[in-house]
Amino acid sequence: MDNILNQIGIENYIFLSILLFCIGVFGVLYRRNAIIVFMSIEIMLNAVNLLFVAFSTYHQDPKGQVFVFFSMTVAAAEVAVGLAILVSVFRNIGSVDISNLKNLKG
Amino acid sequence: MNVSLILLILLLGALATFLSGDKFASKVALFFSLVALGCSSVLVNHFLGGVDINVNNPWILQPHVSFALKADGLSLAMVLLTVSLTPLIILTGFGNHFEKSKNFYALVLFMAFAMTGTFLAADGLLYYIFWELALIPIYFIALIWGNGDADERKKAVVKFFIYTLGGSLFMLIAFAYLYINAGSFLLEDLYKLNLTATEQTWIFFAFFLAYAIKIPIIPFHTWQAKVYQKAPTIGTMLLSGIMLKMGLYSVIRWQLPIAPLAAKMYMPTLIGLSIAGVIYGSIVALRQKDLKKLLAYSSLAHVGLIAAGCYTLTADGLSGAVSQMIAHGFVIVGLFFAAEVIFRRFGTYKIEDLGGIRPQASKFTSMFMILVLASVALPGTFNFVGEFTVLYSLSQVNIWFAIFGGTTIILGAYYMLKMFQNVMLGETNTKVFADVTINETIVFVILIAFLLFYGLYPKPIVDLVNPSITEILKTINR
Amino acid sequence: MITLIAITALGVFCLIAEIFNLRKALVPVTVLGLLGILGSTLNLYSLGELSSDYNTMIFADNYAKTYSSLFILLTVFLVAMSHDVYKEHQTKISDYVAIKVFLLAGAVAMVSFANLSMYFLGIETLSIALYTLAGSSRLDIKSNEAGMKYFLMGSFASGFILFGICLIYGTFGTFDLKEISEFSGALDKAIWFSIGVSLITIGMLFKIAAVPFHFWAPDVYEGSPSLVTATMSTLAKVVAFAALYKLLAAMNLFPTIQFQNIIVTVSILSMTVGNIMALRQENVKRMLAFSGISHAGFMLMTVLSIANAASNLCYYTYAYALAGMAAFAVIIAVTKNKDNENISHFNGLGRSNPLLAAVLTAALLSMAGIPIFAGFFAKFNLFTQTIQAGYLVVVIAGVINSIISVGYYFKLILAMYTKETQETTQNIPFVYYAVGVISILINLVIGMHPNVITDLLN
Amino acid sequence: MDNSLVLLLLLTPFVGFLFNVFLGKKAGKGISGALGTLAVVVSFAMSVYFFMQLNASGKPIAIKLLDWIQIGNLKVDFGILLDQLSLLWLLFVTGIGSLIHLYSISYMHDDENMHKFFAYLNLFVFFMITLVVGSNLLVMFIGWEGVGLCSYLLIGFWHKNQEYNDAAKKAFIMNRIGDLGFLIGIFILASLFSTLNFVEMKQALSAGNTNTALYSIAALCLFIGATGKSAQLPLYTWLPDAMAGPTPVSALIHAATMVTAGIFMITRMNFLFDVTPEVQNIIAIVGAITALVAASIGLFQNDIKKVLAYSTVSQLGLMFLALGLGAYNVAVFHVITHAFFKACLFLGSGSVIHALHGEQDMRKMGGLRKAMPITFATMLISTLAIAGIFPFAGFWSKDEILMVAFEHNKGLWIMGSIASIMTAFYMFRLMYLTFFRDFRGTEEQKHHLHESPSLITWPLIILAALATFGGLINLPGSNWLNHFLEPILARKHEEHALGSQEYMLMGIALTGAIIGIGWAYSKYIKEGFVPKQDSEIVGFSKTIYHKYYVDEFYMSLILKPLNALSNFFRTTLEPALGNIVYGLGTVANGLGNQGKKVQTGSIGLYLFAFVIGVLALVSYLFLGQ
Repeated sequence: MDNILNQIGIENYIFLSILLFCIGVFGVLYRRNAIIVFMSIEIMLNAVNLLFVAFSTYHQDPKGQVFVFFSMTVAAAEVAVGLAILVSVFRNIGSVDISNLKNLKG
Repeated sequence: MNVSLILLILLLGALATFLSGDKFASKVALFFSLVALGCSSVLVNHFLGGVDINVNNPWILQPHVSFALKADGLSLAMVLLTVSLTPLIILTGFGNHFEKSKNFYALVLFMAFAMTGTFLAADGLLYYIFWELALIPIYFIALIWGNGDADERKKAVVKFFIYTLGGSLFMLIAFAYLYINAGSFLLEDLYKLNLTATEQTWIFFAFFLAYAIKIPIIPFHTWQAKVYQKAPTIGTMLLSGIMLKMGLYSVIRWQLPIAPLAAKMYMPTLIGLSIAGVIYGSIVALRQKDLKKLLAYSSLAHVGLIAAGCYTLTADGLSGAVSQMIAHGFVIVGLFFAAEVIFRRFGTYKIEDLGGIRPQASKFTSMFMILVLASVALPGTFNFVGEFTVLYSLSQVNIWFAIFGGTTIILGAYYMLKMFQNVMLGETNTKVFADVTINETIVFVILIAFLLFYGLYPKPIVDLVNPSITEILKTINR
Repeated sequence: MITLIAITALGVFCLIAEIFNLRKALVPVTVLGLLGILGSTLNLYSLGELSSDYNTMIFADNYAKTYSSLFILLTVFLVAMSHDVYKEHQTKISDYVAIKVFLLAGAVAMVSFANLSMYFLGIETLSIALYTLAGSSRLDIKSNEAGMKYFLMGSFASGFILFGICLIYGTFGTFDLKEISEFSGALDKAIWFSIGVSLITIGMLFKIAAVPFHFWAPDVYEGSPSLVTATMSTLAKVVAFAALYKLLAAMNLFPTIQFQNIIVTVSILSMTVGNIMALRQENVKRMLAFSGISHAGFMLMTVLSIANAASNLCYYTYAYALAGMAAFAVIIAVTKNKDNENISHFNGLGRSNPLLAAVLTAALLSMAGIPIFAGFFAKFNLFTQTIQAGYLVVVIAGVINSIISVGYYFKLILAMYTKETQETTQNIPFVYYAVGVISILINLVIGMHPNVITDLLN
Repeated sequence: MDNSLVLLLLLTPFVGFLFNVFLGKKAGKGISGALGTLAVVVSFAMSVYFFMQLNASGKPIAIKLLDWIQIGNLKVDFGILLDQLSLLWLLFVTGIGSLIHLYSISYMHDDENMHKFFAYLNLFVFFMITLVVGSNLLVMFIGWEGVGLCSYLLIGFWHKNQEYNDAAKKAFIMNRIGDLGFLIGIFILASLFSTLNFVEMKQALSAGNTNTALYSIAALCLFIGATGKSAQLPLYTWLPDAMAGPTPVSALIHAATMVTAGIFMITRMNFLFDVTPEVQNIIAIVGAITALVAASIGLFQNDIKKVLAYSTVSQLGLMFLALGLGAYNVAVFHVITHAFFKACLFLGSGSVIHALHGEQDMRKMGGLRKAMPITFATMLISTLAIAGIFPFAGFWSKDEILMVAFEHNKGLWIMGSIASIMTAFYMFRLMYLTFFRDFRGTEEQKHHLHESPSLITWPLIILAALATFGGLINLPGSNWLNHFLEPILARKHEEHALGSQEYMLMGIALTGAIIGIGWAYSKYIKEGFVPKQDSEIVGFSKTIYHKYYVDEFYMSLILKPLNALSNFFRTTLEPALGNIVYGLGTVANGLGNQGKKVQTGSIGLYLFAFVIGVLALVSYLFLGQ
């Protein structure tokens, strides 16, 4: 493990994560379908998870990996709540397009 | 026995009035205000006898704020002004019917409480708190019990509130700055501060903004006329009789001694501005069509002169300003009451609808006339003593100040007599004007007696005030 | 620590109570339980017990205790009002109450964390609970929309926070706050660390609704059920701020000039945008949302003198939260059966219900910073401290904003006292009076004796 | 003893005032008038008593009643100074005052507010006494303003008529313009001397003569005060309008007493004016011009009281001429004789007006000689006196003024002489139009023509007698008045030996007067000329008839711009200033409205803003490094 990191360099992991994170961000910004937005957020979180694992290896420290479990749990809970809200939105307005949600403004 | 007793009485009075129910509210309020007056007189006696009546208790440790009340001659004079006008003002309300009068009179007493506190506070933050507290009751008094169109009234009152609050917030910053430098809000500690001229200038103008709006000095006066017009007359009396003296008092007590270098530097400008207010107020008053607005502008002119006296930084100017503050307090309350007496009978403040009252009400005419004459500072009234002293002090600074300031005696006579002529004289009015009632007479007579007595024998007031003014001047010239 | 465990236990109890059909007793018992926890938390002061360290996850210092007390107090009020608010949803009341209690657990975790993972868990517990609550009015489109917006943006922000935590971890290899604090005290820090802190800060700026991360707040506040809005506006905002302050204080990042400039800019922007936007709002909740944005700007001033502003911030949060709670108690009471929360519903309240009107007036005066209410000292201390730190510009902006803010606070007061009501008076349950009056009384007491609060921290 | 008697002298009229104000209505007209008169008579008696005492002892009486104002080291008290000057003034103020009070009992008998009339008159006497006996400038100023107030009250006595009220207001305000000058003068003197007491100032001035420039300014300011009160150019226009008041008021206040206050004050302050010759020159010139201008306006007036009013202004101008030339005693002499004959003239005209039920236009009079013989006789005597016919009082005093003028400046003498000729002309014009030829009024008036009751005629007779013999107090040769006034004058007045030059001047003056009379006789008796209606007057005489349009001039130069300015301030500037404050609010509200458009409700936008915020923040923080 140590080797791999040394060979590739921690910076590259960071850049990869940032890249993934940015893809997620763009997904959130660009897409209007709520489900896809959820997925994009998941990509953001998972990008971070990846980085956690990389850092964990880099520092030879298990806490980072433990944190990933926390983070995954939390993400799961979040998505559960999010989907629940989405369902009730869908029931009420019959669409999952977030650009329809413009009643509250001004 | 110390001065906090007055505050306590007024606060308790407000509470008792609130609890007493609408029927007895006015009487309870009157009772408490009279008790406060009695208490103040006793305290003044103690003070003159050399008894220590000051209070200084620690209040907040962080920031270091004390519940410090200091009663010197100047403060006591202003307190006396407040507590002697309050019962009169309450008495004037006996002829009116106020809805929810318990709230109304409780607010009046509460306002008296806050104003008394302002005059007594010797700790910057305490002073500021009282200063702001005084604003809230008058806001509600004007808003709820005011007259005229509700929307316009609202606009005027809210403007007044925001405007004055805005000004005071800058004063608050100044206090914050002073606190950082002095580590205390106590007046004596602030007096001891050695600030650079630049710092003083900033602080001076932060204070000035607060006071210029409150007093008001042009061009910060735009809230005044409308609010005076729209507020119920009791509110107008409180505002013009006492509250605007808070600003003038504060100039003497806080602004000048804390930032004396700046005061000296900007003295001519400030006097000029104040005197411009005198002339401007007088000229605007000339063509007013509303009685209360006219009186408001007359008040603008008079306080301009007082402010000019304050900014001369001379013993004469300050002492004259204080005399004039007291005199103006009494006379303007009387004049507004006269307006109210007319309003009770004719239901209007419009000058063009009035006239021809004199043949129907000779008692009222005489008393109104005396008040008008006092307001134009006829010798023999207390106003003359004040105005003469102020003008004299101005002439010591620069004779032109006295000449331009002195135009008030011409213009003042012009608009006041014109108003009197249009309101009172002329062919008998077709509407019936009943002469003053007993209650109304009592108020007028007390006011007039006061003005005439101290006009001929101002010594007690001057002797009370002068030592503290000397002290303050020492601080200014430190 | 006992606080956190007790709160969680209480939350579990709420859920169980539903199973055993103890709905009637639910609210009283929860309130009593919370009061008991409050007592024990306060008791910790007298014991002088500083820390109970669970593998350095939790560090219950005075900071944590003081804020925890406030949170518990606020939750007591919220739970107390729940009973009446959810009267028509009897079957779900335990869920709602339980979520609030769990939310409190998250809040307590956010101020007593000693480890970034605890912090993350706290913030997520709080957020997820709030998402749920925001969307809790299932059939109401506005509530759905609010929940959706809050959820999307909230989890988006969570991503940034997580990234920030990750970068900090990557720099120092630890989540422990104490260690991070020590490491970050060193002169040369990796840029990743700074970026990490910035990202966390951004996430928290989102939570406190500071400009330009504030857009969600008005919409979500307006759409959510009023009680939830009350939670967000009082509890959630204060929690986020306490956590942000604690983090930044630990991170030793502050001395850089750029960072200060950012804070100054965000602070001034938040105050100004919040106040100016609030001026033209007709919906009271929306107005208070913008007012909350401007208060966030004020509170950000404490960050400028982070070394010694803890007590000022704490005082400000107490003042703000209590005034907000009182205001919301009145708002909930008045707009209970109405479609919206327009100002017009408050017309003539001064006549029809003087007590509620007085409470609301007092609350607004406190928010506007009029003495003797706590809001005055809060602002004053803030100003003093900030001038001392040398940021006169911010203070002047603050003053100007205070002036503007009076404009809209007084709009509501004017409506209460000068407009005629068209609506018939309704019976208002005692609990709203109680919550409003008690909050305002506490506000007044700490306004007259600020040291009650500031001493708690020292 | 003296103290209480002085107080008696001072306060009796005030007591009379209080009585009439509070009880006058209940007491009824008779008692009200009688007590009002009695109050003044008591003061007169006291004045006589003190006058005797002073004559015997030669020592002035100075009393300090109580402290009043203390400003720094300037202490002002209520002090009373009874010296030659004040006693002289007191004598004729209270003396003529008593007569006029007496006269008013009958004259005002039909007025429902008679008690008020007496109250005001008493108050006036009180203030006039205060003015005269004050031992310092500020006490004098109390009286000075007080008499102005009473003048205001009495001019506007018939307050239902707004024109009268306008006149009253005008009088007060014109006076106040002067008062400002007076005050400024007081300020300068106070800062120079640290005292306002006359005796102390005099001593201080004689001790050191350092700052002449300031003295001059102070003297000039005091003179401005005097021009207001004594109706000199440019502030004289209020006096003719003041004739709106009841005729006894015109007699007492606007002829005999109050308007001479300026002369009194300057005489009081003679020590100051003596060291400021340039101010004296101004006074003399102003006085001469006033005399001339007012006399010329008098030529064309048709209102009987207006003629008298302009004649008063003109005579006051002559007095100022004398003051300006340093001949204070001469001015005082003329004040006294003028008080006698002018009071008589006014009261006489009042008697005429009374008989004609309020008619004041001379074009509607005529032929009253037979119906009102006593009035006619007394008025004729007074007219002869004012015209300067030997041996009536006016001859002596006016002649002295002209003599002094001749000595100093021939130009001034010519102006004074022309004014005198004009005076003789218009006064006899008045007499001819009023008393000679045929009655030109209505038939009904003609029926009711009658001589006035004795309460009116007796004062007339007494005054006429005084107008005849008043000259005795300062006949050339005996010069009693000059000697009497010597102690109060700083500079000694040189005696006129009656030489040929003096006799020649007397002759010229007398001739001039006779020319004036003859001119009037030929025009109004021989030709029977009656002045034209207002609309028919054209040319230069129209200008003069309209008083050179001075009122209109003031109106358009000062009053109208002032009012326009006021209107501008009220309607434009005030709202504009207010709108600046409102404007800030409007701007904030407008921004709020714009801001609402940004808050579109779109999550996409919100997220976009979020990301932009992040980018901005991060790039600011880290890209620079």
